Amino acid sequence: MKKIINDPSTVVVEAMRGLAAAHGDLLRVHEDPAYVARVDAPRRGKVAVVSGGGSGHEPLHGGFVGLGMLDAACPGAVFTSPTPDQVQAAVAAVHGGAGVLLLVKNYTGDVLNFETAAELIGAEGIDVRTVVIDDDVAVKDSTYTAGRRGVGGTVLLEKIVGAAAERGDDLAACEALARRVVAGVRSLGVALTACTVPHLGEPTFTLAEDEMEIGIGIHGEPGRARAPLEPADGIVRRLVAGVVEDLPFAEGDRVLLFTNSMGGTPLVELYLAHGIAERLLAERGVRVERRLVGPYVTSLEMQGMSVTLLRLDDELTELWDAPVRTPALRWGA
Amino acid sequence: MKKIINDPSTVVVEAMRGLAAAHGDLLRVHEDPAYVARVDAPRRGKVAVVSGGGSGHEPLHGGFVGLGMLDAACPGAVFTSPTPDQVQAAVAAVHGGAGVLLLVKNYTGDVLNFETAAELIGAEGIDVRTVVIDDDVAVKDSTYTAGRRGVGGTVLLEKIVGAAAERGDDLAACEALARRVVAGVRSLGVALTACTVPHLGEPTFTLAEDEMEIGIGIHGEPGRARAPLEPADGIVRRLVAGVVEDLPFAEGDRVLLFTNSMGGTPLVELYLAHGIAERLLAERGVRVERRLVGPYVTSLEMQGMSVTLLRLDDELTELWDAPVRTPALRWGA
Amino acid sequence: MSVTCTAEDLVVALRAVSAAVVDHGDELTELDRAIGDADHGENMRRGFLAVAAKVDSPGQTTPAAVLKAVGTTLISTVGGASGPLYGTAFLRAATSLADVSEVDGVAVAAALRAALGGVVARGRAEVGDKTMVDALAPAADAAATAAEGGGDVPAVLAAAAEAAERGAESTKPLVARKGRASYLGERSAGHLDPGARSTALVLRALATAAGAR
Amino acid sequence: MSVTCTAEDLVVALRAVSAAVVDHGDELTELDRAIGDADHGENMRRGFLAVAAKVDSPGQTTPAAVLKAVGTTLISTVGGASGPLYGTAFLRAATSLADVSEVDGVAVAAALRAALGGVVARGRAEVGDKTMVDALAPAADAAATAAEGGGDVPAVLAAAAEAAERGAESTKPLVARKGRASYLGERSAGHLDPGARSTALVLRALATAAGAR
Ligand SMILES: Nc1ncnc2c1ncn2[C@@H]1O[C@H](COP(=O)(O)OP(=O)(O)O)[C@@H](O)[C@H]1O
Ligand SMILES: Nc1ncnc2c1ncn2[C@@H]1O[C@H](COP(=O)(O)OP(=O)(O)O)[C@@H](O)[C@H]1O
Ligand SMILES: [Mg+2]
Ligand SMILES: [Mg+2]
Ligand SMILES: [Mg+2]
Ligand SMILES: [Mg+2]
Repeated sequence: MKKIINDPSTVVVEAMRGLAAAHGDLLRVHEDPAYVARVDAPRRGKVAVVSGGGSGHEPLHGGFVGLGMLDAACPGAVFTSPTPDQVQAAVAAVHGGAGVLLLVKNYTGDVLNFETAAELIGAEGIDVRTVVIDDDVAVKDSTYTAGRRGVGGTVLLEKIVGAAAERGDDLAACEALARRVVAGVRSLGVALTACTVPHLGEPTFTLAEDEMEIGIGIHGEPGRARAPLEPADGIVRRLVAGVVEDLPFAEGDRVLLFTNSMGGTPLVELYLAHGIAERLLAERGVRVERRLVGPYVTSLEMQGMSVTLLRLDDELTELWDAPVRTPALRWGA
Repeated sequence: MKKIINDPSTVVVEAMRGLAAAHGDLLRVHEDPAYVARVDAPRRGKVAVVSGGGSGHEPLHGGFVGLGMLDAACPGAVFTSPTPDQVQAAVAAVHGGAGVLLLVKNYTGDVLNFETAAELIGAEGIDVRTVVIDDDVAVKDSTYTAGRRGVGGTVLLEKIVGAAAERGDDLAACEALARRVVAGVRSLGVALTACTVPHLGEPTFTLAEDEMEIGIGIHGEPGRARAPLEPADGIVRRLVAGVVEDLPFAEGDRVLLFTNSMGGTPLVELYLAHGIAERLLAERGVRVERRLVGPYVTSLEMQGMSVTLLRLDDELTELWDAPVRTPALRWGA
Repeated sequence: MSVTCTAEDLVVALRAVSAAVVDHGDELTELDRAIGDADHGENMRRGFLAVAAKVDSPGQTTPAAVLKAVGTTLISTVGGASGPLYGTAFLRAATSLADVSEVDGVAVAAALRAALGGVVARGRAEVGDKTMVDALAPAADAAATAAEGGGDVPAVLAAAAEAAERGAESTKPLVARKGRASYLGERSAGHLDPGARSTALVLRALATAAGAR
Repeated sequence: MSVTCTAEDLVVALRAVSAAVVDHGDELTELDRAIGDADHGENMRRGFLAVAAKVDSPGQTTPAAVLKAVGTTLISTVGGASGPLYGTAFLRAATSLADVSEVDGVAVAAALRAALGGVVARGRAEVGDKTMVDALAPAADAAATAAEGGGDVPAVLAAAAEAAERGAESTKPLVARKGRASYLGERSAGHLDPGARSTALVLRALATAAGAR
């Protein structure tokens, strides 16, 4: 294992210190329990938007704390959901009297820990709602399984709901909006290489030199199928087809296209892939009106990418365009 | 080799198409000869700031085209400097009558190609100046060698000079400023793994599982020393010491600290390293007043990082803070 | 521990559980690596080291109080799917013991039943879904049978541990329907479920500690 | 080609050079990988494929015009250190030939001397710095000697090629002082310089083409 770390068990807290040092104008961090909070929170009368999840997916979630996005983020151990007391402490630090919206990626651990947290927070008399995102089309959805995973769409959800909370939408409106985003967003990813969790010290799975894993999860969970590595055209075609045909996105739909790197894929490849995705969507008559390209929901050093599509309407577009000022996403402010 | 590409020989142009698709509001691209230009260039009366270099270091340079930074960037083949006619065409597309400043990283190829370009541009009657950046302390500087390489400091140079040009500084002022930045910026990098150039298809060098290369160049050129892999504290201590002691940066100096990922190092490790760098600089009494953390000058998927320090004064700080709106760097606009 | 079990006995036993979890951490992580995300051993290790530290600080005078401290500690340190599930299991077990100062075989069986109830309430898994329920459910059944037959604490725990071990083994051919392993579909078959394995480990360590007294 | 050389002869020879560069691309890249950035073969391949395409389109009627087209094509397609250096070499060679329609051994030797002058003017390398100069300088010297002795074009080019090959070999033990390899310091010793090797290749292909007529 080759990593710039001191000790697997202190990676998260040390990274939080670096985050705080780098972005003291935007956020502050609390170490035990661990959370990242907007520097100017609590904001009276504003719905507090809080998320979190295992570490190793940076900039998700701590990199999205700030104006117009998250009020707080709770980082768990690497690839391990945070504990309820982290969420409870984060909410205590940022809630401004207008209620709390928890945005949770659909993994058993995340759901259970946030559920427990919500019970504890609710017991304190705070109005708390939870919206679970499950945008990964790779997983068969069924009541007999853990359901679809939350992946790339999470960034779009956090941005849009964060903008709504910032402009003063109340808790019910923020919750309804979040459900609307979840209903209209779909993702599919591919891995070319595995990643290495610090405490394990070796890759969580292996892919042969000529293989890729379509439908990879962001913790290196396997996906739909292992297939021979293809040229970019073929890879992106599979991702776009999987996403478009799931919702489905139809000709004339206005969308946001998010081309995400899993971390280890260089930007030159990612832009190349983005160009292909734009072309394929144009061929299908899907109208790309907004885009995001970069490593925003990663799996440590994993090489790979994902494609996320979100159906846009005027309101979602306006909220996407609204000012945001966080370590990883910043415009208009 | 595992890459999301179609054909090694079309990587750069395909990536440019993706860049244009993603950021049509900021820039436009021209394919043959290849350059990326600010969408609203030429701007009458504004000094045109133009840079370029081999591809594979993204977001450098194309990701820094836009308001308050570069007017144009010329991407060469992967790790190969661009040709003079690219620079000439880019300048023709963006110069606004107030002269052109070429910002060139100090590599023989870049220097020679930009030199040739400058001759051609000058012959057209355009006032053109060239500033070469050579901030890499890993290389012994001597008139008998190719001299120090241009690495991480390039981003700071492009941002600060771009801001000066944007506010209307004339060519002489921009050139003088650029020389001041070059005089006050130093960098040192480390690689944990090698990167793979598409047309080669295998890593350009090999590092054992317990080795790192201190003083790595951004094309995977070897550096000062190959050493056993150390914990993050030791790695960052070497980088900070190398940079601080070179200029040297002294107690009380105000600096910008730029903690850069070579591409394959996850953000969680990079922030961890950044936190250590901040601590070490505080111990030395060096005052970090601005910071940049992220993968901005990369070497494809190479795992590793670099530390860059720039000595700040009020003017440089103001220019750093000035609005910038590019694909990779954006604030205040 | 003897035929019954005091708070003090339980603390001793929990130290043994903690040691067992630490010892088997790599094994659990390896199992989770095959069909999950390779953190179960690390999660359990972190949680049960915190448990050992917690029960070392005096103050819990009833078995229920000890179990409650274990549950809250696990919930606040483990994370992941296993944190709330193990935490709830211990909290429910605590509740079922009320405030008696010594528990017998029947109470242990009831506590295991309550623990199972908590896990199912939170995780909604059934036997056969390839989760810790596949170890805990047969353990609760075996404990009940042993307690009905007059078994004391060591006997009840021994029966539970053995059933849990068999239950854990039984997960090998199963296709996971809950938790992270379910993403694998058919590919999850052929591997033990890490949570079922850790459940068996915990019960075995408790049984051994009880039998050793 | 014969004892002298026309524009047409030169075009034929340049096709052979292009083929040789393409053939040896991997070898050049491998050399550059050891002490550089693994692109010299690719750079040369890209450049000389463009050269082959360029000289295929008619229009250059003098050897100088052909060489000028080669130089500008290399400059606009190669990039890297080698692009401007090779480009300048061909441009200077073109200038030295003026507008004669046929060149002899003396003119070839003068063109090589001019080419060397261009490379040194641009790159400021001396013999012994482990660059293409280590091949081109002895080639120019050998060509001059051969031409003074009355050698025709094939003879002059053969002498130049042989000297360039020896010059390229001579770079192996050297420590690089120019170009990317200089970053390696002592570690650059023990490897051939890729640009010196490609210079020898180009001259050998020219000599072979000249001798074949
Ligand atoms: N819904 C569920 N019900 C019961 N047990 C579950 C459920 N989901 C997961 N588990 C158990 O949790 C174990 C995984 O725990 P762990 O690896 O610590 O958490 P995570 O899956 O979040 O990484 C599984 O092996 C399984 O036994
Ligand atoms: N200053 C110089 N003078 C002469 N030749 C040089 C100089 N610098 C580099 N070269 C030649 O260029 C070759 C490398 O070319 P190439 O790999 O195509 O470009 P780059 O080094 O930019 O990647 C070296 O092997 C060397 O022969
Ligand atoms: Mg986990
Ligand atoms: Mg090169
Ligand atoms: Mg797990
Ligand atoms: Mg090279």
